[in-house]
Amino acid sequence: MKSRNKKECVAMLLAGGQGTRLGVLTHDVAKPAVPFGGKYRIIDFPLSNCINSGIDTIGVLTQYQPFELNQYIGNGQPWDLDRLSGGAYVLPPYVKGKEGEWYKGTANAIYQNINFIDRFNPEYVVVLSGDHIYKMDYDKMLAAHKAKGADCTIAVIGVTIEEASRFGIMNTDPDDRIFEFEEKPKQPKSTNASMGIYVFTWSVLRQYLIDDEADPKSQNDFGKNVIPKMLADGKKLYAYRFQGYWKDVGTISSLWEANMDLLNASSGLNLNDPSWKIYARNSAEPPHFAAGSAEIQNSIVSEGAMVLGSVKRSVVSHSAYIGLGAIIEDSVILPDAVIKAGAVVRHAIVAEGAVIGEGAKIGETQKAPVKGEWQIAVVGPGVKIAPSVVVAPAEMVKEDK
Amino acid sequence: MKSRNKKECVAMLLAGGQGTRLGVLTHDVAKPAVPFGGKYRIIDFPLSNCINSGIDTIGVLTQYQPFELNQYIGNGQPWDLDRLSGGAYVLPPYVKGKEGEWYKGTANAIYQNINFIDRFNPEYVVVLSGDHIYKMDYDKMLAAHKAKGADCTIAVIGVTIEEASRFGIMNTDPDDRIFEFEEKPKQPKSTNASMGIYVFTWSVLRQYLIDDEADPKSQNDFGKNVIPKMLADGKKLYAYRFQGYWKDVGTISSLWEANMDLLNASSGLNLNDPSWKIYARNSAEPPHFAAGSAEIQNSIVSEGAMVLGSVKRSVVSHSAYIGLGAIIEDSVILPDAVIKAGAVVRHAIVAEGAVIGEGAKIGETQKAPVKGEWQIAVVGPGVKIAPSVVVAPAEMVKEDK
Amino acid sequence: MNGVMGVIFASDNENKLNELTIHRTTASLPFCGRYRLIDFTLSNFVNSGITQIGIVTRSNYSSLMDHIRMGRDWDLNRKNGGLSVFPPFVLNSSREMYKGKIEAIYSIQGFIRRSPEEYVLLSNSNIAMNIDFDEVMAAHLAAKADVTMLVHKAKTTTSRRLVVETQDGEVKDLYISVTPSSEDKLLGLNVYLIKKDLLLSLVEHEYARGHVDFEKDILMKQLGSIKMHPYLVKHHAAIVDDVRTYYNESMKVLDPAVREELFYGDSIIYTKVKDSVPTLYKENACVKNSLIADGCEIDGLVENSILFRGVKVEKGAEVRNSIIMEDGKVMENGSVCYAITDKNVTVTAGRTISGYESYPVVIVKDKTV
Amino acid sequence: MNGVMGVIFASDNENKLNELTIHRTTASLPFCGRYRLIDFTLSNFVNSGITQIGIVTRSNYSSLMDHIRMGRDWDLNRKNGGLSVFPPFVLNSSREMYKGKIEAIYSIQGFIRRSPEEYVLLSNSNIAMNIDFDEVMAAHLAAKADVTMLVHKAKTTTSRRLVVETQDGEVKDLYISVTPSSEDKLLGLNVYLIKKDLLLSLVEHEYARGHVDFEKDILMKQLGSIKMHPYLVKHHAAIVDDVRTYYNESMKVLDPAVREELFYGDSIIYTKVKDSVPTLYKENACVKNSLIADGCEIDGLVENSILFRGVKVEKGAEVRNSIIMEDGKVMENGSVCYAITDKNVTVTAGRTISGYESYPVVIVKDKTV
Repeated sequence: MKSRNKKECVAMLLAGGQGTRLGVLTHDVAKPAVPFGGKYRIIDFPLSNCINSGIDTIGVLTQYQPFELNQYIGNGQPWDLDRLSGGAYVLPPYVKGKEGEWYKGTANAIYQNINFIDRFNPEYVVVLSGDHIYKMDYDKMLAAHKAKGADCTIAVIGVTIEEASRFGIMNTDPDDRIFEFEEKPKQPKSTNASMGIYVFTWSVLRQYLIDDEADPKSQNDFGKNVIPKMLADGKKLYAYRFQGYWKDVGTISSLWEANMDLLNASSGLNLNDPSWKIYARNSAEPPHFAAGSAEIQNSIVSEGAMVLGSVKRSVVSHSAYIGLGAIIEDSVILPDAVIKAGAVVRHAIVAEGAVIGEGAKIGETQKAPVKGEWQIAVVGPGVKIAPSVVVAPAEMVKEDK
Repeated sequence: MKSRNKKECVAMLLAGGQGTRLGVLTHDVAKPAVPFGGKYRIIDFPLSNCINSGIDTIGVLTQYQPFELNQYIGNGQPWDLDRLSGGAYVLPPYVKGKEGEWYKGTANAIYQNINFIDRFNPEYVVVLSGDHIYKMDYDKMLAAHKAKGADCTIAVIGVTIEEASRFGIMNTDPDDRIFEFEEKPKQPKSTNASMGIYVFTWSVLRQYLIDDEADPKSQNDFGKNVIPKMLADGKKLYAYRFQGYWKDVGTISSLWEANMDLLNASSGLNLNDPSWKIYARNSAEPPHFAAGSAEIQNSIVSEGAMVLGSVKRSVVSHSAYIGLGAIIEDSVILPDAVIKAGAVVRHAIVAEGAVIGEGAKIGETQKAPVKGEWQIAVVGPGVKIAPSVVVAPAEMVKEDK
Repeated sequence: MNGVMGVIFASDNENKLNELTIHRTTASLPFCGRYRLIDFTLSNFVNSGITQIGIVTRSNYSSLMDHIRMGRDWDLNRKNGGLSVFPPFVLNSSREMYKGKIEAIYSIQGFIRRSPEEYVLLSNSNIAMNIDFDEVMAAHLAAKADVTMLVHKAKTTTSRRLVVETQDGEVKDLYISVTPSSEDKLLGLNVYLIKKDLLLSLVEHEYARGHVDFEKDILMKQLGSIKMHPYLVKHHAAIVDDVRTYYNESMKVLDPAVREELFYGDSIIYTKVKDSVPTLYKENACVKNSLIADGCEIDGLVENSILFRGVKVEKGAEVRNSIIMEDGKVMENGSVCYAITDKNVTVTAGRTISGYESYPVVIVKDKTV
Repeated sequence: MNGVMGVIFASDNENKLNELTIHRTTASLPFCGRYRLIDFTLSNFVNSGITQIGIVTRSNYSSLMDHIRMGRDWDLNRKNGGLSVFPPFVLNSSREMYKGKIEAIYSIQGFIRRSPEEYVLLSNSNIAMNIDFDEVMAAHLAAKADVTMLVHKAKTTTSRRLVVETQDGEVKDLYISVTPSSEDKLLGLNVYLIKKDLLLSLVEHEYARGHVDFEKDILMKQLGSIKMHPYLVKHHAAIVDDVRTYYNESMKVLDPAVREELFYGDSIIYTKVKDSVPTLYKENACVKNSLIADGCEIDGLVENSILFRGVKVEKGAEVRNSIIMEDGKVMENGSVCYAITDKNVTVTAGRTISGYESYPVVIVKDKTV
């Protein structure tokens, strides 16, 4: 008689720390809960990729107050993760022994949850990051892992040789076996950048995690410790080449760029794909309304929004309000934000529930955009900007102003 | 526009510590996960009471490794708790600030989860214990709380004056307003014992928890600190009188007794009640089988069990096996336990997956039972007892023998 | 509202909706860009705590089954209660379709009887409103009524409507009107709250005598013998019973005040979640006074219109005063005016569809013009 | 098995099950104390990763709808795929019931075509077995077959069975047998794996010519033109097609070896969870060689029998060689022998029901004897 809880593959999603590089956007929420693309949150991408790849058991490792993610994920229904066994579990570091400790590094985060993984007795564990926007079939990567008889398979994406020194680079033999891993090399030998997506044979990883934890000198990090150790031991590590859109949205400018990529068919980021839907918790709002005074071009607008003003090259999220005569350009307006009449918002991110007063001016209101020199202003969640106040380009507003 | 996450009432289930009085039964699992009554676990009772009372948002506070409870509760489907918003959340003490800390007391456990409760913006919070067997409509208690305009309502059950000194006793005026609370009084003034079930007006409790936490002398316990403080402040505390079966199953003998109460219609514990079903995660087993050699009387037997021997006055849980010629009397056989041919089990609890070897003798094998003098032997989860080994009455076996 | 169960009649008046209900019941008629009509009734029920719900179908109910699945999107996938869908047969094994509401109720009397609730809320599915049934119940109890019937103030038209005349807060007279009135009257919304036992005994009595029409054979006949209380719905309530009312009621939703009442009232209106992407406005988009669902791609002109999910309006195309249902496509320089195009209609490049405000043209499902 | 969708025919052969299928389809026939026949096929599908499943009903399908709800108990409440139940009409708006499997498949061709899967598994619902369809697919690919048909070794009886004659591992001949054989033959289990495109083109071709019988008009006709591979099911497989086989196949499950193969094989067999309490044995209980579901109360004698959920056997009552379905009641000193009592049958005090092994008596639902 077989075990009734067994899963072939469990995914562990490293939802990261407080995401300090995203500033006010992650002041109250974990990075994966940051809104994206009008109706999504970042975590919708790995969760949707998992279920679309046939993986229905996911541990979400978060350092942060788990309540927001707990509530957003809920019973997992929006992602079809409300399964009889399995589903999505939020796993903050919990108290054990005397007190418990923060996740010291990526490897330690998985180490602290060995018992969770063992309950499903999986053969493979997929380790994912919580701050990337991409669509990927992990099942194909798993198939490659099995076909090679690998201990670890690492997804890589081709970057330019100039970019390569900003990434972890995998140097491989012609069969894609990794013989060397270099973290941000000055003289990169190849352009295979690690995407932070790993498939491990669980029995192998499990032992490495235990050994790594026992090593007082280790930083308990996959890239810095576990992968180099496995390479040194002659384990079979393979690169899995990914083609397609992939972007780390760990900074304000990359988050803004990824939103802009949605407006541009040639960016490669196409979410309107029935064969690979990205799911999100639905806000139960009526369709959006474009008033008689609205002007909207080259933009995306989501449900429940109300547009009376002008919107160009921008993302207007669900339940946002753009008042009469307001001008929104090259900006991302997050859910429930209110832009009052006559306000001007350019090159900015206006966070959830922020209120921009009448006639206020947010961000670059003069110059035309020059690629690579964008400076994105950010108005934090719930922040109220008084009428006619000016927020400078690249300014990050934490408090009412 | 109203808040879409609001819940009128949220339940917080104090799933307790490691339940040391239950010995080996709680060595690997939290007390609420201990099996009961052939197919249930203790936590099925408060969870089922909640959903039957219309409360669909429940925080389960456990000190212990959360994985087993996490997996048992899963998406909440067996209890109809797989709701679009709300559901059952396992909340272990998590790391915050520098390190995080154990729940110091019952009040501190709720205190540490104020953010969780606030997310649902409830008017009332029901605080429950995780080690009681009973059926109760919390909605009626909530209605009484509202009708009295109470700050706190405490469920009480009538006990005999002799028993009263073992309980927290509520002394009330004729309107059921509590004027005094005595913990285990030597000279009880009344027989209203607290059942450990509280309804609080959340805004009131929230402030008391914050004040209690700030008090370095407090033990952060509801019974010892919060309730006496509320009484001293003249807050409106009312007793809610409960009629019906209620039993604390925090000890081996009370757990055994509660199981035996299922066999006795006059005990008042009737689970076969279509209007108040107790739900449990289903084991997906075929019906149980009574072989040609089976003798079963005055017992309950659950799905997937296989009975070849003799079972009297006992509870045989799902997927248990009772071999040819084995004799089971006045005992509780937990799921997946195997009693091999010719073994004798009397006045015992045989835990999950334990194996009793051929001809072994467990528990009281001589004397007839005398009420009040039962001595229950316990064989721990997964423990293997070799053929013909004798386990004495009241012995607790932790390891193979 | 633990004591109330709901019964929804999925099909009513559908003859008059002709082309729009060829492939579906009234209940599953698309409405307001992303909803089906039944979403309003289901959501009002769920938001008022009514979770034991039977839906009686009549015919063409595949699209309804597909829409509601087992109610997961309304949180109705429950162990106790939840949704029960009844096929359109009189009694279980027969193949005869039920003829009127009395027969429909009679055919599911077992379900009604077995349910633990004391009260039944009966509702047609051709109503869009946002209402708290807790208040209806409170009014019912306060009035010590036997039946509470929901009414609103409106003018009669040529549609068949139940006119409710009251005196001292009680129903004095009931009759059917098919002639337009110049002033507002109290018109029935076909929603009734009644005790289960009373309902079943009335239905049994009339059914045994061959009667099938709930309004005529029960309500009108019982005038004076049972106490009927009219409950006035003050917020917007839309009744859809023919193509003209469908068009007019849809267009009313372009008014922000009406939308406020329909969508931001007591109930959250749920619908089947389709996980569409947000709508993309392209270079040449020009959209005015329109309600636009997710998943659209717009590169043309849209004015005073409602676009359902997944609609494409190409460059140079124009959509005016129209309703374009799911996956509709207006190709380059195509033009649609005063029209209702059903799901998946394509207007090829340069073609024009044009009706009149008083007589909007309807293009049936899957057609290419 | 992401590339395979399933189609289950809920009704087949039900004429011969007479009293047992008056109120239900074959698919929802109670079996083995807590299951319905369709549980086995559904569970095998789900356990093999087949989650896009269409069920074609024919009539009396209320009990089936009630049983499967939206598939939550089988983990089939999914956004993509999951369960689709098709009403018994030919095409959408007609009221004609489909006549044979070809017509049934033709009537849901849209659903089959739209599903993203490449293969279709067709199955009747009158089969109880435990099988891993991954292995069937592997065999299908290895054999480069066009159709793989599941077969088992058994003797023919007077039941209508498809006999499969093979040569070199391929199907050589197919014919229907209704006469008992003395030796084992390969008999078809009415489960077929076939590419979607091939299935649809065969069905379209035959349906256009008025043919409706899948076995006769497609399989037998295509012998020699398409490659048919027999897949031998070695574990226990029960086919229920009349009252006698229902009784015999039920009794076989009292054998622990058969139970092992049916319930502890590759698939977990799921069913609708009813949250019954465990069974209570009272003072005078004496139960031998019987399969007892949860929720029973036994104070009498039960021998060589199967009790479904919620059955009561009172003091002095005797149940022998019988099948007592849900909520049956044998009152004091009542006696039941060689009988099948349908749901909610009461045998009043002192009454006796007795049939013969070769001809078990059937008591219809809700009867009091």
